[in-house]
Amino acid sequence: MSDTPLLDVRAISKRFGGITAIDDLSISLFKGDILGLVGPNGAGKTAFVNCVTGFYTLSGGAIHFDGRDISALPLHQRGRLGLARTFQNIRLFRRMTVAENVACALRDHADRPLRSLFRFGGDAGFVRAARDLLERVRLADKADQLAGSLPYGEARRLEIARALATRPKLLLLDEPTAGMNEEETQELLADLRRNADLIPSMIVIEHDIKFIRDVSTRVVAMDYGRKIAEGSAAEVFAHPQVVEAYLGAGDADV
Amino acid sequence: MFDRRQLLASTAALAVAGHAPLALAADKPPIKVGSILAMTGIGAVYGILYNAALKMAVDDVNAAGGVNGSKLELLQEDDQLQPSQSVLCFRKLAGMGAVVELGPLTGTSWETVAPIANAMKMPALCFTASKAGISAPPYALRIAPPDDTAIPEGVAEFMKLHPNVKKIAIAGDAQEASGAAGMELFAKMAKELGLEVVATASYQTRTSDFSPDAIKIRGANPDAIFISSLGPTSLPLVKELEVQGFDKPILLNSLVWAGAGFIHAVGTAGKNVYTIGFSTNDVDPANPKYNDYVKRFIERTKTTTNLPQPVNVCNTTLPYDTVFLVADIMRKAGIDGTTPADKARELIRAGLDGLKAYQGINKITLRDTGDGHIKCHLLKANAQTKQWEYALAPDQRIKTPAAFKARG
Amino acid sequence: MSQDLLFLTGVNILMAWSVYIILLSGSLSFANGGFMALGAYAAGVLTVKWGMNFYAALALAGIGTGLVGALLAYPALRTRGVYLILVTVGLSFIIQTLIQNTDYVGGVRGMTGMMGTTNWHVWGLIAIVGVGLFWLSRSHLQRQLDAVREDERVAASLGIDVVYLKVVCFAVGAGLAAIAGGLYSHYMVFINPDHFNIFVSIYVVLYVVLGGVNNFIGPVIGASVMTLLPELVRGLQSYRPLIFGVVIIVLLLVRPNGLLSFRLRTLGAHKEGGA
Amino acid sequence: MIAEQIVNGVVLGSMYALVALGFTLVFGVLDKLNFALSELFMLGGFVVIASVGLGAPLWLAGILVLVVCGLLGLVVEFVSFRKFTSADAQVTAALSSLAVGLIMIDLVQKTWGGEPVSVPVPIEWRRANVAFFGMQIQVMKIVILAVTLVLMGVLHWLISRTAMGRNIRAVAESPTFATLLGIDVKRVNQQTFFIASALAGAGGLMFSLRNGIASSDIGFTFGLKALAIMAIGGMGDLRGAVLGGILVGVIESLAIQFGFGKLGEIIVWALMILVLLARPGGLFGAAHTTEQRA
Amino acid sequence: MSEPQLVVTDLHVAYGPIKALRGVTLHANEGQTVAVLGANGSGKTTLLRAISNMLARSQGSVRINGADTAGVPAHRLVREGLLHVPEGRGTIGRLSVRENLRLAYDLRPTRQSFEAALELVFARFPRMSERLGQLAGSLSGGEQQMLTLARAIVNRPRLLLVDEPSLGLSPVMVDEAFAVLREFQTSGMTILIVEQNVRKTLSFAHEGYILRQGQIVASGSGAELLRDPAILSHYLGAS
Repeated sequence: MSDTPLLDVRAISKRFGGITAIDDLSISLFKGDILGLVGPNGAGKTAFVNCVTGFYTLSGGAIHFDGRDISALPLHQRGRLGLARTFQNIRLFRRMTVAENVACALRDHADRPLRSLFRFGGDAGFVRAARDLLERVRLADKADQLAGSLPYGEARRLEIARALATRPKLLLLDEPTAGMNEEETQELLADLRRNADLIPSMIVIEHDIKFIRDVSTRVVAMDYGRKIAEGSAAEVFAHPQVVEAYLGAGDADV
Repeated sequence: MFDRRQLLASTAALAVAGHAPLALAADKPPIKVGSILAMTGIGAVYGILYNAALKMAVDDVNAAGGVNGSKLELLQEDDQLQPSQSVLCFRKLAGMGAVVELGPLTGTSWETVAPIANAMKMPALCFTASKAGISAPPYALRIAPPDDTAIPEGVAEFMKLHPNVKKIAIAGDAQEASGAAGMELFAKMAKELGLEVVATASYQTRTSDFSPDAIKIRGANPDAIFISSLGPTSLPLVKELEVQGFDKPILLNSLVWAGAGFIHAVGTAGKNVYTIGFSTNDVDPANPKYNDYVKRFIERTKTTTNLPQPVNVCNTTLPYDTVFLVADIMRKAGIDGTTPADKARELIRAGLDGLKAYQGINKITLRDTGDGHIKCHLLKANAQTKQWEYALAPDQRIKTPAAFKARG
Repeated sequence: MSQDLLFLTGVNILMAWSVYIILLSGSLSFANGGFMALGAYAAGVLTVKWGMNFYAALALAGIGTGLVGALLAYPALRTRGVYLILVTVGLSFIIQTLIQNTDYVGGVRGMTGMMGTTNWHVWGLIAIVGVGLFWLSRSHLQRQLDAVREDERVAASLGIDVVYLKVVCFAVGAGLAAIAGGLYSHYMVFINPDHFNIFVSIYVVLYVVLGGVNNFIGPVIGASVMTLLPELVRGLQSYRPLIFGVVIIVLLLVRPNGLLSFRLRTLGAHKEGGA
Repeated sequence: MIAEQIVNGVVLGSMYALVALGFTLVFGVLDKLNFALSELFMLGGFVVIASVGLGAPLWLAGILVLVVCGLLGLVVEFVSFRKFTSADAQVTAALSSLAVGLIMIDLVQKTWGGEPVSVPVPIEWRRANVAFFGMQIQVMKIVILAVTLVLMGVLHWLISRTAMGRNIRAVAESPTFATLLGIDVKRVNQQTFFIASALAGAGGLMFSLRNGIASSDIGFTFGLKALAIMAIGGMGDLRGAVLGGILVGVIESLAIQFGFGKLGEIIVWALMILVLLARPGGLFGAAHTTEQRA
Repeated sequence: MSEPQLVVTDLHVAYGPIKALRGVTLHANEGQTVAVLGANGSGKTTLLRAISNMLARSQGSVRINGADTAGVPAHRLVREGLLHVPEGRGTIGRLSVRENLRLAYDLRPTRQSFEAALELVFARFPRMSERLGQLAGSLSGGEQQMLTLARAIVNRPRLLLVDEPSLGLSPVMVDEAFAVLREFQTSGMTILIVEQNVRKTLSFAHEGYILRQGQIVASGSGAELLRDPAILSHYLGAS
């Protein structure tokens, strides 16, 4: 593990009008880390992902990635630097096919899109690369279907495959198992493990505590846009503030 | 009807192919004359008006036995006042075998069609547009007098009637070709006559509020205003000037005289309004042909059109004359319905080439620019009768035409 | 069909494609009538006043207007949706008014003297652009453009330079509209600013929407149908505008996604996708 | 002179504002452009002509304008907007309403011809002038301004004080939430279209009284200008539509006074583009950012 | 015994090809509080939206007070005594607090005046009286949640559908929200609640259903479910 973190989020904040979504939050992550991000709904987890990937502009603080200050970089440059994500409410290109969803994220000619017009060898390379990725997430047989027709679990896997097509250095998953049952969650976990070679580092937002325990090397808990606990999964989930924030102080004695 | 015409057409084809002419003279196929007018959209009021005149002329020619035994057949195309459509219509008419094209309405369309007429070697005769210098002989001639003679002639009579005018304002549609051209001519005239132009107001065809222009003009306190824009655009300005209490004479170029609408809609604002033209609905004791035309035309449009009555005869005599002019040429050249279109067109072109003047209802002199000349006069709006009338008594009118080069 | 109708249909197809190309990146342009005017005048000036070769003039007009389009696109594309529509409508008006006030090209009086286009030029160009669009439709670039159109922000997060693609599309669309304009002016011989009023821009968008925005054939169908329709009902004379309006409304109601609504796939089976 | 131009600009602007208010109401509620409003503005004058022609007194004709244009607005809603509800149907609905407008123009031209038609207002009414601080101002202008202000006041009252207005504002913000509060969104849409169309008709009424004519081709450019004004003021913002209209009216009047009349359309469109570049949400609208959607 | 107030039978809802609800059957007796628990994406919100007719069902039936609601416009259901408080609160931000309450009052004006209804709200939420003229959008998240519940006080629905009332609230506010719901409960209102806060919800619900992938996988009384560690771990992963 090197000394400089891969992702270094320094005291960022994000406000919308009067509402503070993220408040003086610092998180760092090293290459190889898999960071679990937990917290109740509205804690600012998704806002954090949006800030890192460039969907939100920061209200304060700075974000460094791979040794570079990316705070002011536009979305696509962050994507090219190696940040990829999935969305809480899956955002696929619904009217494109499954294979196209993956293929459009593949890199071509060092990101000069017009150059691809002058490639006369056909799409064989893309077809192969896309198929390979789809096989990795068990979707190869659905390659020619419209992405919009996939059921929830498969759509989720396609979104992950699409993110992986960009060859990310850091993958951010926003509630990947939301809406999945036990088996599907386990399968997704297996998918992620199987493709570990393509996922050098990862941040996972999750409600499923078991999943977080299984997957993460480190856990950060958030509430009200702030970090309330950090450490191993066991440490964080034992933290009284986390228990309180997560389960609520029950009226009944349990 | 359709079948009969087809039969006639095939007969003609046989004749051309060298077989013995089978058809009797009375059964000769018709001569096709094309016309391009706006029959739908904003220009329809003009199109309907001129179309009525064209039809009346064709009916009259046919009633008198047609041309060399053939009747005239009017092929009517609608260009909706769009120049690109005019071109389409023009070529379409050529394809349909028209030997000559009459129209279109506006300078913009005429300017578009004229070069094409030459390129396609198809004679075209325009009888309305007022913008000078856009005809293109030998194939594209304009019978109507353009502004470069009409405006000097009108202004001269205007100055005779209002000798005390020293300061004028010029207003006009800067967005429309004939409007802008008229403004330039007005400015040129002012310079020649030593009039001071105290204000110039340029507006657009679809200007919605003429108040600022009227305020500006009123504020400059001119003795008279010269306005150059189409009827629908001039009208609100004239009305606005009235509303603002501006009580000085207003001279509009011939754009408002042509057409059916302005004189009917101007109302009391017409009190000070003048325009330039060469005919009114009034009888002309010197010209019985004209009187007959006016009576018949008004009668005819009452039943066949929904134009505001009594219809403004204005320059509808020109399309009428144009048909007769063409019929004359064809008659002399021996054209009938069996003459191949190409040949007929060349013959008509030759006839037009030799044409120096034509005496129909109007006395038309051809100019070397390919435009016509008819002596124009100052006309005054009569708000009560909703008709134009001559501003000066017959003996007061200026007889000498503005300077122009006649065909030599 | 007459020569002219064939020609105008061809020009309208090129114009529809010029809108389609801009639409590829998800922006709708009501400025293409303006770009057409720029091209028509630029090509006219080059051939008539500067004596340039027709093809060179056409190319130069296209490239020049494309550059103007790119320059305008940067600020214009900061706005979106209805705002972008209004900005491009504004551009159309501004271009028209500027030409009206430019005496060098005759102002409102118009310009004349352009000659020498034939249907071969137009339909040849349609063939070339059509092949290009077909080629594009199977390319990686098309895939990325589709992604941009589906979800701009997600596409950007995948590393696709959305702004660049949008500007390029805008420039290419403007350039194609200019070339169509150049062809038009050299066919009509005479042009004036009124030939390129806002209705041109609106109708061209209408062609694309009626034909279908998801594939490059839709605009061809839309432009052809809407150019030929008024001719087909010419016999009905004064009811043409009414019929035209009713047909638009009915088509939009019956086929809101256009006459041809399928999308061509860039990968795998090239068959019809969902509407 | 300049003061007079400014006063005139305010009057002109108030007519722009009436149409812009119609646009902004519809846009606020449906997020769509209703191009047919331009032609309902145009129709305003013709409704006066028709109803006076049928023997109605002028005051009744004025009320008829509001009713007829409002009812036609319901037709437009049914034909061009009812079916196109999704967000990406924006262009479809706009083009459809444009086609409805084309049909309206054609029907007017079939009935009254393409040239302007006189509106039967006693000329004395139109010609009455008052001197005011050295300015000459037509009484009609004052009347128009007064009527416009009253209409705007009524609109303001309707929108901000009545149950209907509350419903309209609720639907404008979120049709879903509004439905959950028991609001009949379809009915609110109809109410909005009725009001917007009546306002556009009222604008046309004022316009025809002011100019003494009604013209079939006046609507489109006037309407487009009103659209630009809506964008200048901020889409969906009533205050923006009024102030934007007056701003543009005054600027146009002054531009003509100072000899920039040739620029015509450029003025309003260039102003709109500049405003949108500086403030993408318009002068009074909230800045629309893409962030909220992410 | 008459039919329960709300009867959902074999309800199916699909978004295009995606089946969000696959045969949900549940019922709520008058005056009962029924909780629907489930992970994100399990179909809870869809269920509420289908019951209030915001979404078209592809199969199955929903009966309220014995009448099938098929084809009844959503706004009319609301007028007939159903109030659906959506996730994210559903206040109209550009309306003032007073107007938001007025909307609710206009739905079902009671004998008492609007002012009297407001008094009831103030009695529960004294802060609301200070905020009355403010735009709802300018309220803090907690205050907006208060406003949502205040609307139910004014509106007095017979059937209340609540989607995640504790979402984004501080623990104090969550307590407050549940206290209000408990009041509704005692006043005899039928409540269908969707929540993440399992313990709190189950401790006050009469009945609970666990939803997973659009299907009911378990049900029982609130207390039963709460006592069943298997359910809790199943739901929360591990705890």
